[in-house]
Amino acid sequence: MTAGLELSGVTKRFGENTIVQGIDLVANPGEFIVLVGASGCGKSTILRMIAGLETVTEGRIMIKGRDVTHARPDQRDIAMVFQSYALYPHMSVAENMSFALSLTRTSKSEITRRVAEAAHILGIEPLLERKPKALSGGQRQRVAMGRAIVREPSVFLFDEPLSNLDAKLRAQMRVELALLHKRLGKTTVYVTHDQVEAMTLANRIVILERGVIQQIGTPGEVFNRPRNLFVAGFIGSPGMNMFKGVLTAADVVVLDGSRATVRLARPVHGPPGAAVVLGVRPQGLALAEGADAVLRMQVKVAEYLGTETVITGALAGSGEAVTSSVSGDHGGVAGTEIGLSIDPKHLHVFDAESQLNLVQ
Amino acid sequence: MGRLKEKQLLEMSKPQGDYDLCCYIVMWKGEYVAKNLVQPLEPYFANVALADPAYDVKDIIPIYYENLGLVGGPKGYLAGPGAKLYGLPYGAETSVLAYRKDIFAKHNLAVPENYDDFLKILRVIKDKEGIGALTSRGQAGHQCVHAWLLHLNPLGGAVFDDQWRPRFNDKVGVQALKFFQEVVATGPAGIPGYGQGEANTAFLQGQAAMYLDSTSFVGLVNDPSKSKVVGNVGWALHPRGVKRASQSGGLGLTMPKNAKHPEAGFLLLQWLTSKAQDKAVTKQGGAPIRNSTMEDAEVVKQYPEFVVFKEALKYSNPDWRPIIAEWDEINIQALGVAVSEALTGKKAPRRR
Amino acid sequence: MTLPLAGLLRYGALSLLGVLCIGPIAVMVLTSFKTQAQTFTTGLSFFFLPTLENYRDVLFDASFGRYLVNSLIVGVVATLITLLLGCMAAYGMARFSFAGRKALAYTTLMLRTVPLAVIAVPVFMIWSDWKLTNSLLGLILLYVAVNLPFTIWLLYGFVLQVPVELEEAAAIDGCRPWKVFLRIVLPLIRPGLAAAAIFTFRIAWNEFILALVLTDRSTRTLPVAASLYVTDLGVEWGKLMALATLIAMPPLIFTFLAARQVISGLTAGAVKG
Amino acid sequence: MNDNTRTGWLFVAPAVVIMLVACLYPVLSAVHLGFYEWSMGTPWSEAKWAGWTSFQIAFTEPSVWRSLWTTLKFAAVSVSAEMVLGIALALALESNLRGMAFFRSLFILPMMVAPIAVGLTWRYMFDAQFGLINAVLVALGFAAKGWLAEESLAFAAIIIADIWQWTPFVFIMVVAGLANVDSSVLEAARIDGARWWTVTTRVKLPMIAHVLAITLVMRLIDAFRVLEVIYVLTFGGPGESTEVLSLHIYKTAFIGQKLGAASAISVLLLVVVMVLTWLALRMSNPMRDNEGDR
Repeated sequence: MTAGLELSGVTKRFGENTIVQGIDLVANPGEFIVLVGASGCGKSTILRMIAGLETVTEGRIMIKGRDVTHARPDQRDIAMVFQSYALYPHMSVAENMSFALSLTRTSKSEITRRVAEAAHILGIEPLLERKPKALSGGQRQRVAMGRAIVREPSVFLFDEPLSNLDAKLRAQMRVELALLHKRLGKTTVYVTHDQVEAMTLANRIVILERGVIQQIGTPGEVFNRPRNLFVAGFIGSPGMNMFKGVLTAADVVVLDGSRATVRLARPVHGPPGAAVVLGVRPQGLALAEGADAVLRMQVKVAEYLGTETVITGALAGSGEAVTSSVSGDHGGVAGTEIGLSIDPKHLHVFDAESQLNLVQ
Repeated sequence: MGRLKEKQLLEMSKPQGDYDLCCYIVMWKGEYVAKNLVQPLEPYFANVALADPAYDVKDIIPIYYENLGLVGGPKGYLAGPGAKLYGLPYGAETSVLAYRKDIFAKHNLAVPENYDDFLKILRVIKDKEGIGALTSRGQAGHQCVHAWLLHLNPLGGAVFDDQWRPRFNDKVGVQALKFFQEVVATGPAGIPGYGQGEANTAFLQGQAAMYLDSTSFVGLVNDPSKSKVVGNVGWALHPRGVKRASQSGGLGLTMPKNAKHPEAGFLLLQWLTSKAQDKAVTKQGGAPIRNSTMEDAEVVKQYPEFVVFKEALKYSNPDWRPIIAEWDEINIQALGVAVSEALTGKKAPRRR
Repeated sequence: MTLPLAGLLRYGALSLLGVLCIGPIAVMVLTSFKTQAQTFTTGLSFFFLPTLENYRDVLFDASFGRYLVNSLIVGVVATLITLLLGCMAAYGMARFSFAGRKALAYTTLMLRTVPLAVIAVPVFMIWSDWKLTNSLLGLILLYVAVNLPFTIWLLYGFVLQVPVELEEAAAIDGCRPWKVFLRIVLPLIRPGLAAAAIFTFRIAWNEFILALVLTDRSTRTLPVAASLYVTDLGVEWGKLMALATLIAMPPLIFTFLAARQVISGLTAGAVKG
Repeated sequence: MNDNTRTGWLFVAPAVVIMLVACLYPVLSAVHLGFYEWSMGTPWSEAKWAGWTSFQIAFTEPSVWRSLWTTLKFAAVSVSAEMVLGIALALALESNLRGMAFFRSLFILPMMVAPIAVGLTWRYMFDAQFGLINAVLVALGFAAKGWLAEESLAFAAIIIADIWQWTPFVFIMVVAGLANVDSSVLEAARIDGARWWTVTTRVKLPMIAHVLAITLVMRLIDAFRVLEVIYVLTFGGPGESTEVLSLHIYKTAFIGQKLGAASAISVLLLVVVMVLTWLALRMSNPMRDNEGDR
């Protein structure tokens, strides 16, 4: 089976600056790929290279088995939704949606049919005659998607399409996007810095830093088996706790500072005595007293979020920051000290030097 | 008018120009000939195929003929051995004094006969009637030099002496300038900014009792749509200084060297300056160039002042200004600035 | 917050300014309806029996029609060409990086400042050589050249304000650069085009020093005709003002109609700096 | 965004060709002509190579320096008056009054009037006998003046005409600049206890400094180029009191007919204007690079 989209060794350099370094990525037909990373990690540049808006310094891009590395954007069989939507202000919604088709001399009736269909899917039929200026943010977003849909491309490209919407609308559009993808079944590359979008929408997530892929995997994989410290810290909210320690045995870590001993669920691949970083998701730290309380923290803030409370504080002994997420209303008081137990299932051990996950 | 010349010079400097005939102001003739831009007319008059046998050259008022047409000769711009005809007058003029008969009668004043009376009457009119005595051109450049020359010549001065040494700043030059200053002081307000148009207007609108300008002014004075003083204007000779003299100048017609159709140009020139045409133009308010027109009974009946004008022509001086090639530059950029500055009081007139 | 009195004062001041701005224009227009005698009454005479005589004299002058047509041809054609070339160049300079782009930008800005008196003489020489004197084409070429720097400068600012994403979207939709320019950029910089059009037209229609040097009887434009009338008519203020009014009106009307665009065009470059 | 050199050049090429041929070439020719002695009305073949003499003569000629001085005086007086008036009016009237758009439409009209019409109209209004200005002066109890007949008054006259035509330009630029100032900054200043004068001088004006700079430079450049209005209004007189450099060049070329000398003086004017422009570009380059946008 031909891949929907294939990037091999794709590199982008501006003079001395390498923006994107040797990206290899194969998207299966119909797959929803999300590129995440902090701003400046090169995710947008990769997307723009796929779109043909940016030249490729090295490497090759294939769409449905066709080499499009040097093809013009319109010859790549792609459609793109921009962060700013990039709707043509001087054209009506219908004109915006049909612009690409009108350039390819598609018949009038075919254009009308496809625009109507896309408008129906997106529920924007009443807006067709309006100008973009007369639309709300959410409506513009839909029109931008409609413009992509009518082209019936092989690959959809999304460049942070939801970032200009308010939180509520963003959640709603996220669901709609997922449904839309299910319905159209097209290969999709989606760029975002929002890990919630990444986790909810993606078949596979690509995590980037400084133009290099850190990990590719399903949402479950990147959450539960982060390949390295960066991924572990990037994915999950609130972020993973990181404590410096030493591997004293294959399944024992002694933390620096607090001298607490943590027993792991399974032995890890590391020489005893190695400096490690112990990663614990906040969900893995529960309130405990007595012997179960492996760690003690000085509470600074307790944020009650309805179903859970996020407690932030400093680890006794080392002063390292700790975040714990406990269900219900904890009612924690700043300044008090509490004990925390560690759930071994949520433990990750990273080599302090290579930063790689030692659990795998 | 300055602009006309700029355009003409540009045109005539091209290998082939667009003008077959061009109109020039007397001051430019020396320069045009020196720059080899215009052609002598004799060959055309000698060409029987072109020349009209009835065309009477001798009938053209001789002063005008010399002043506007001849270049060469001992002095360069006057008649004499070597002088050649490069153009013919068309709209030529001489200076006369226009005055308001009603105002002069009201205060029982005599029309000034000489410069002493002239000087005295300026103040008298200003004081008694309360309007400007004498209107005059005065704008920087050609206009104020023109007005200053009007007084310089009768008072016995000249721009250059016989050895081409400048003498415009001698005692007489200063005297003429002082007279001019008195004209400004007693005249309608703003003379140092007056072009010919403004100077005319002041007299036509009744803001001044006298106007020492040219015969060509008569058409405007008698036009009721432009003149408030119709019927109240008398004409007299240019007052006598150390001698009786009057200006000569105006316009002429000439043929550019680079004319495309010189023959056609000559035929037009000949027709425009013919007797019949001269009379017709004069009756329309133009300025005559021919004695036959000046003496024509019909014309004199229409313009009784022609009697005075004919008298003025006797004293008309073709050597009013030195029409050498450099005259226009001296006129506008040297004298024109100096006289203007004297009028506005920036510099006092003094001998050098 | 604003007190009614302060508001009134502001309106009063604005109105006074308006009167001062319009005053001389009004004097020009009013005088053009006065007879020769009325122009010499007094400066403060605003009530008089208007006459159309001046306009009749000016409009039915044998050559006026020709001068008007010349002016229209020169003004309109020069404006159209300037706009076309100017917006192309502005787009090219704003959106493409190419060798010499910087030098070009500086040269363009420098040319914007050249006093016309400086080029009058050489232009006459060069145009004579190329047989372009006394032709409307020669004048049009010159007006295009002297207007291009300002037009490019003005439109450059407008092009920069077009979001790049729009052009990228169009490229994905299948537009080649030329089409992106025509279908997306041009419609979006229309206010800038309107402003540039008015500024260009204003120069091409009003200019008279170069036109004086480069035209003859048959190709003369209105301002040149007017400058010659100044001597021919002496101080027939009525006629002069009728002529001045006729010359001044077209740019004034366009400007007033498109005031918003003109102001945004005027201020865009500076304010967004 | 696009590093397609060829396409870029295709877009700019037509304009570049025309500007080179009909603007830059004449400018360079003017410099070239400065090295010749050539009189108008004579064919170019009679022009004589004169080396630097035209420049030497031009720069030692008192009238050149006088007209340069006149130009500087004109630019300094008119532009500073326009700036002060324009800024003051803009500050006093900037608030978002209803109908401001209408007034602004009125204010841009003067600068659109053909220079020849401006010159003629003001010449009529300054007429010593029949002009509106004197009529107003007399009505107010002052003496009538010979506006165009006295050196200082004529100079005042060309300044007044220029102020009339161009103060609205400054006004509009400053109002546009002020409209772009973030009002929360002004509110913050007011909360910090600054009064109107302090807000204006310490916050508002500094925040639109670049607008003021560009406006000033644009006005200065135009003031140095001024020709047509003065040509019609006074033609440089009386004396040489209003003869600005542009007009002096024109007269030297077309009346004095010294084309070489005129070109040499042109170079002087060109240098003055270019220096101004260079200063302007240092302050704010309107065609700044758009690189680094991404």
